[in-house]
Amino acid sequence: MKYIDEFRDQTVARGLAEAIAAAVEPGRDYRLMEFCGGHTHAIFRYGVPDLMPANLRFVHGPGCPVCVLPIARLDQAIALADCHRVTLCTYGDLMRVPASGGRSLLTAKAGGADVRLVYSTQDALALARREPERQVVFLAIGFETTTPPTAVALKAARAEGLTNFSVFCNHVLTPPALRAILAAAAPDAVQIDGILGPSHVSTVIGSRPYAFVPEVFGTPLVIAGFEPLDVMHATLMLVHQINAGEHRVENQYTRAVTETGNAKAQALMAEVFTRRAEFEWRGLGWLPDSALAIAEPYADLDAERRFPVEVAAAREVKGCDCPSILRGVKRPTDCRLFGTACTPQTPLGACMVSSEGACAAYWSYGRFRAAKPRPAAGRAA
Amino acid sequence: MKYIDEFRDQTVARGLAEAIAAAVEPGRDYRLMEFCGGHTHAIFRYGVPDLMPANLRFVHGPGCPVCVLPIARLDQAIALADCHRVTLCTYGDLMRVPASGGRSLLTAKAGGADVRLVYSTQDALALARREPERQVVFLAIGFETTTPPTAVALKAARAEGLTNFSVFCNHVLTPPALRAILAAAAPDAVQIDGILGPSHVSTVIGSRPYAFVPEVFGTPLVIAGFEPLDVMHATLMLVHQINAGEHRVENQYTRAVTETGNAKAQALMAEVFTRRAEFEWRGLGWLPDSALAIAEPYADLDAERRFPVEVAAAREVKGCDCPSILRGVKRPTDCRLFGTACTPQTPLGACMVSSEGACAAYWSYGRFRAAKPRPAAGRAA
Amino acid sequence: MADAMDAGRRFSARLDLAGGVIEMSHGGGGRAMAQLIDELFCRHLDNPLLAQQNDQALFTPPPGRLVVSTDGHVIAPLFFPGGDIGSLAVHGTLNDVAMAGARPLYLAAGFILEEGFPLADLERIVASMAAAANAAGVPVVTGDTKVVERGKGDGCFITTTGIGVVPDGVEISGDRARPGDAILVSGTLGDHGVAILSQRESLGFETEIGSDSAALHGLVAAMVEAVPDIHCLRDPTRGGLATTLNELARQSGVGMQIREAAIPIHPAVAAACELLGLDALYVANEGKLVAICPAAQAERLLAAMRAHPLGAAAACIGEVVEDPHGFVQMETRFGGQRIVDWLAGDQLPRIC
Amino acid sequence: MADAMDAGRRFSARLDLAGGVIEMSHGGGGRAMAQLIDELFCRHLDNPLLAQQNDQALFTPPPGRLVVSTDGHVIAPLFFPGGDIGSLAVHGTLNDVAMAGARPLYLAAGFILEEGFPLADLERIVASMAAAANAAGVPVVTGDTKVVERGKGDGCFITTTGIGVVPDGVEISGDRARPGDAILVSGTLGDHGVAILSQRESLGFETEIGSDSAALHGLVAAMVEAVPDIHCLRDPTRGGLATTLNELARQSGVGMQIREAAIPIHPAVAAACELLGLDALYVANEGKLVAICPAAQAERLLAAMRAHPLGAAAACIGEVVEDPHGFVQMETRFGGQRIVDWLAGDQLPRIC
Amino acid sequence: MCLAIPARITAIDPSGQEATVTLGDVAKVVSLALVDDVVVGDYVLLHVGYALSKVSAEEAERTLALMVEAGLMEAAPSAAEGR
Amino acid sequence: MCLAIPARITAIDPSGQEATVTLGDVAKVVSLALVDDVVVGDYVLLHVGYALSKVSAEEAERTLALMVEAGLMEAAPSAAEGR
Ligand code: SF4
Ligand code: SF4
Ligand SMILES: [Mg+2]
Ligand SMILES: [Mg+2]
Ligand SMILES: [Mg+2]
Ligand SMILES: [Mg+2]
Ligand SMILES: [Mg+2]
Ligand SMILES: [Mg+2]
Ligand SMILES: [Mg+2]
Ligand SMILES: [Mg+2]
Ligand SMILES: [Mg+2]
Ligand SMILES: [Mg+2]
Repeated sequence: MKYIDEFRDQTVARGLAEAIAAAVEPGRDYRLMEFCGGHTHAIFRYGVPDLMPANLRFVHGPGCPVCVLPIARLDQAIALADCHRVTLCTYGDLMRVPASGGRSLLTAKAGGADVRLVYSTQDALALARREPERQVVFLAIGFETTTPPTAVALKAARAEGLTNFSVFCNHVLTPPALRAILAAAAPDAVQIDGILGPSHVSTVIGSRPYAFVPEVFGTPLVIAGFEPLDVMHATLMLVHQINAGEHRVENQYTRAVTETGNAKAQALMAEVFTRRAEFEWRGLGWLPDSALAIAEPYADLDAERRFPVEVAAAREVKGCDCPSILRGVKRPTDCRLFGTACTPQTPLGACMVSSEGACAAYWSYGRFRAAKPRPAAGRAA
Repeated sequence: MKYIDEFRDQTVARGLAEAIAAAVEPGRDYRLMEFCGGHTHAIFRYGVPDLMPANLRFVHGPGCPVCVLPIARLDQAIALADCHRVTLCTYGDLMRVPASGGRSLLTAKAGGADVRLVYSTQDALALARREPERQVVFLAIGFETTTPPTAVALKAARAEGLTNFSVFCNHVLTPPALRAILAAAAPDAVQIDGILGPSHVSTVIGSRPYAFVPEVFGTPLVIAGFEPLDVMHATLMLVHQINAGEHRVENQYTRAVTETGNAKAQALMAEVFTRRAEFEWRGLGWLPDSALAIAEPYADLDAERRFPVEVAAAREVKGCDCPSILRGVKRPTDCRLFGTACTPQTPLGACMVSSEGACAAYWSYGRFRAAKPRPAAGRAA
Repeated sequence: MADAMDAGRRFSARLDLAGGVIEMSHGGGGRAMAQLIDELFCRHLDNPLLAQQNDQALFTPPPGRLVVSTDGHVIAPLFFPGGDIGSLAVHGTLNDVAMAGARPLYLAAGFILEEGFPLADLERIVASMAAAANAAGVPVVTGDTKVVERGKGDGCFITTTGIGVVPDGVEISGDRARPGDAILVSGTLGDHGVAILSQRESLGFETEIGSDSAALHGLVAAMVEAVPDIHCLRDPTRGGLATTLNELARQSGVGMQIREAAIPIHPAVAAACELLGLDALYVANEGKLVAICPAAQAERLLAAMRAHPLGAAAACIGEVVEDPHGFVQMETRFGGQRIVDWLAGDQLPRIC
Repeated sequence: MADAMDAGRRFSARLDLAGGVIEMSHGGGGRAMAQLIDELFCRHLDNPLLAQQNDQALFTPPPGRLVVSTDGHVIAPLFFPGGDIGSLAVHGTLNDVAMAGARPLYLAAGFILEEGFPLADLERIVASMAAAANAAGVPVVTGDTKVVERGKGDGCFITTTGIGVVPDGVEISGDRARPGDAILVSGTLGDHGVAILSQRESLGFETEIGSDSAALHGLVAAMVEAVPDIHCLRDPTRGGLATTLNELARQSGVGMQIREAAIPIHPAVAAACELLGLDALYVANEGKLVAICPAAQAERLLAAMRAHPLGAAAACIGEVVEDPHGFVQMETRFGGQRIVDWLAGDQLPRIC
Repeated sequence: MCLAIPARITAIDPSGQEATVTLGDVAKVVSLALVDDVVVGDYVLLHVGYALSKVSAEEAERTLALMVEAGLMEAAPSAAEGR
Repeated sequence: MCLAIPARITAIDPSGQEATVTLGDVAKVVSLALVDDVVVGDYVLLHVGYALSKVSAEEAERTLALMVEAGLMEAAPSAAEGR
């Protein structure tokens, strides 16, 4: 597969691993935060840590939209399906996420709610057209990558005059989260030496919005693709910046990311959405200007207004270290629930619910590292 | 079971059989029409013909409401369920009756129509209360026995203000059918020497409405219960009248039938229903004043008005001898489709569709009589 | 923490058997399914062959001819007076095995579960299945679980398959009825069907009748020992006695003549049938059998049946006759004669 | 007319196989059911044991140990590239029997049909089942049919049970994997699951991949002849290779180390998995097996597999290792190391 | 269709609108909307969930007696001997 | 969640709103609502049924070359020998 296989090549990986090993300065620690869950997933799935020198480690960031969706919003979605008997459409990633009271979209579905998995906002629209007697609500989540497709669906519903389609909007924005992580004060502060910047989010927003990272916080950032070679290549670029004491925004993922991003997608988002004053992020709390709501001209397609629901305040599971993990302060294995009460089958916290969450990726792909001594050289045979 | 077992007693039956055998005059034929399907069923199920002398035979009448429902009405009911997506409730007897195009309520249900079997009009009402989002239509059929329960349901629906309940009314009246049989001119005329009059119908209407039978047609009539001893007892009473050249209305079923019947039930029917100018009877054609429609004050609960449907004219199966059988002119075995193309599993005509139809009763219980010599004495060992 | 790292030996949280429901993942082949099998199926049905946890059970059969039989169970409601789908799935298949005169050896069970089905109900069913299998001395040695989306099933379907061994000298088959043979039944007819119907809210009647659901292989063993030359055995389940007799008449190319007065029917069953306009001869049984044997052996067989608790009300109800038409005829209690025909349509839906 | 009077030997009108649908009466035990069995099931699946028309099949097994296995099949859609639920129900169960190293002897089949299911579809399924059984040389000797109301099923479910005989000297079981043993697979992985997914309209992708659904007992016979000391055999169906290896590791109390680069995966399967975000190691197969044998026999076994048409793409993908944690680990194609864990949740619903 | 079964009233609902009847050991709730003046112990004809009319015990006795009498009185002498 | 896959455009719907893309041998119809000026032969990033952006062939080549070069240039001598 073109543009995929080349970026998973073992020989090139070995070369990059050797280059990184050669580049890192002994006695210095390199703590690189990969912002995106896509990076986290790639790192574990391909076993990238095994190819890294001992003094370089990846710190997992909050860039998994499933992980950061607050429980209360999920409770609200379930209440929508339960109380208003709507057909709730959403991406598969969200199905198993635990809501309050041991529920999830999956248990709601098993209990009789009409919850359907879709692969595209187009499917949700098609469903609304096909079953005009049902109210179809698209439960929208995601960063700037997934937001434009929601905008397209809203515009189409408006153009077609579909009266049984609406969107429950939970879209969030990447830069504010990045800012929150970097701005956190002690004891929540973690030393981040460099950042692997978002991959597909950046195809939409471009590289420019990250300028504040080096400018305000003095931290280097390299936008990196999601293939494992991209991660390694960007890692090497960060090591070079760190060694040189520089802090710039660099773009490793030039084959898809430009400085200004996708203007058409940006225009769509600007038309259909508006910024919320603040929004809750699971693990990060309430962040200002960090999420989108449906703009006034589309208010009638806003499921929050069409189907008002009241939900009780939600509580995080006691003992879950997600807030610290999402800030990079702790590792999954630091949590005493990890692998005992909390596993991908019975997730308790945000980081275990999605395969892109740090705890889940660590559990599913990497927990052998804690269970037995790490292979000697940290390199492939 | 009191009032049941006593009327099925074999010893008493033997006595009555002997009394009938002794009473019949040799060389004279006794052709007794049992009007009701309930009689037909009892006669075959208990093997009554085996207990009768050779010169007495039962002629099966049109008194099976399932048999006489015209195909077009059934087509209309199916169209109701199909086109208006209503929930059609009806008694189990109707489910297998063949409509046009090889369809039936059962195949309509198998094909996705919402057809439900109920045991009482109360069940249909309960369904309408339980599922307010569905339009529940009770497909009402039957003689004066089954009509009062429909009247009760209509009154209840009105009293409760149920807006999702209505009735598709096919109730028919016994006396006009009786009159039609007796009034038929040659070649459709059959010599009937006496009539076993309706059992449970008469508990409602009383014995008085049959006065025209002896008065106008000179035919004796004995109202008979549905238990086999009742049939035999009434048979003996008819033989006595015939022998004496008398023609009166007698009441064998005095334990449940009075001269005036059930006044409360009659009043209910008079309030809720009105007579149709004419109505089609399968096998008998259009008979004047022979059926009920829903009266004006209840017009809004009339499914025929609420859900108008158009159906094509229905055709009877070619070769089916039902019209002659329902008039008593032919016997089931005279039909060349009997047992070949037409069986209870694949009924083609009215008389095969209900277990109370003459062809079905004959097929299911009695066809051994045509297949092998009749037992010598015609009596139980 | 090392324990927590184990790949699969234990599960982080036990199944929520009290409040949990079946989810699609319980049939997905992953950890949720492994847990369901471990904590529910294997725990209740525990036996060495099942514990092999292979996709098949291995055993060495005793010498002789074997029989195999399979039956799906789709009864509604799942729980009823006298049993549930779990015990029924054991009895229903054991009986089909036993009707060859065989001693049942092993059972296999395939579950098809509907998303949303309460785990508490499933556990009750599996526990009942285990109790029935234990009582019968026939272990469930292998199984399978599938989950279908809500609305694509009806809670729980169970298909069981049984294997048994036939004693030497026993030759029981539906085509062996011969004119002159006696027709026996092991007890009252129609109990199961009426018990199920009494649970249908829409019918709205109450009775003390429970299902007769029972494993008949013990009775069959006693019968075969007393009269090895039994010609036919069959359990009159769906379609009742009438259907079974018609099947046997068809297979053997004979007629049957039975006497209504000789057929044992519980008064409450007779009453329920009157009420509903049903004929008890067509109503299902799950713990009764029909036996056909040479007339000369009938008394001996009847005595053996009556000596067994499950055959205490056994009766001889008629005889096989020559009849090119293959009619099953009955002398009515009233003294007349009628056919007891095949059922047209279905008298009672979903009773087994 | 005398013919018309027959009690049950023929039916007044043939089943309408072109336009008819399943009605409740087809499961009611009456004449409609007898007709369905005669004119559809028996006609296609014709064999002497089934023709006995008893509720069980009687046979004399060859000497030796037997295995029994049962599997429900609830696949949606019922017809898919490379097969249908009928052929799948044969292959799926034959393979579970074969995975004991056994030669399959007989099949039993239980159908659960939904009211309204087209008879034409049912006939297509039964014909396909018959063809698969014939090709495999394993007759369907007994069966059962139940009908559930519309909305209580999903067209057609089939539970099949297979019986087979294990050659002397063969001891194959999931608990026999030992550190040092070689792990082999018989061909490309994930074909079945991807073929099924390509039929889901909602996924909207097209591929030429068909299901690999096949009966593997011929391949197994060749393997057992070449290497009688095979330790484990299993068909990686639901949950795919990953699940099978985790099961075997758990049963045997060992770990596994496999090499991603050695695992055969068809490029179109790899592409579909990329597109859908799936991992091919968790995708179902219906014509593949995993074999574990002593390292010294691995070359010999691999040669025997490759000599068989169903094992042409066989490969050795890793080895059993000692590991108290029971991990299945994989050296990635990329050069790193990862766990191949149990599936959490279900990756693909209703694929078998 | 016109099936109706005699059943005994064992309890009447306080509303007077419903009664419990038994047939053998089988109990069922039925509507009394079509009959007046029934009391516990009465037999009624039960039809599609409704009590359709009362069953007169005296008339039942009388009918049975007539039937028996007919058999005794009217049977031919030869047949009577056969009994 | 942000999964996106490079796929090749093999056909564009006359409306210009949809295209067929292939990945390996797998074909899929995707929406073009978020991209302008794509032609058959272009590679696009496919995300939840939408083409999200074009993939630049030149940039991909350049990046790969940089990666390979980095491995060759910067690896420690000992490691390089090991290759
Ligand atoms: S292991 Fe579970 S509980 Fe612990 S931090 Fe991760 S998600 Fe939270
Ligand atoms: S046998 Fe069938 S076709 Fe012939 S008269 Fe009777 S119902 Fe009509
Ligand atoms: Mg069976
Ligand atoms: Mg059975
Ligand atoms: Mg049986
Ligand atoms: Mg299985
Ligand atoms: Mg259901
Ligand atoms: Mg199996
Ligand atoms: Mg299988
Ligand atoms: Mg298997
Ligand atoms: Mg069966
Ligand atoms: Mg369905």
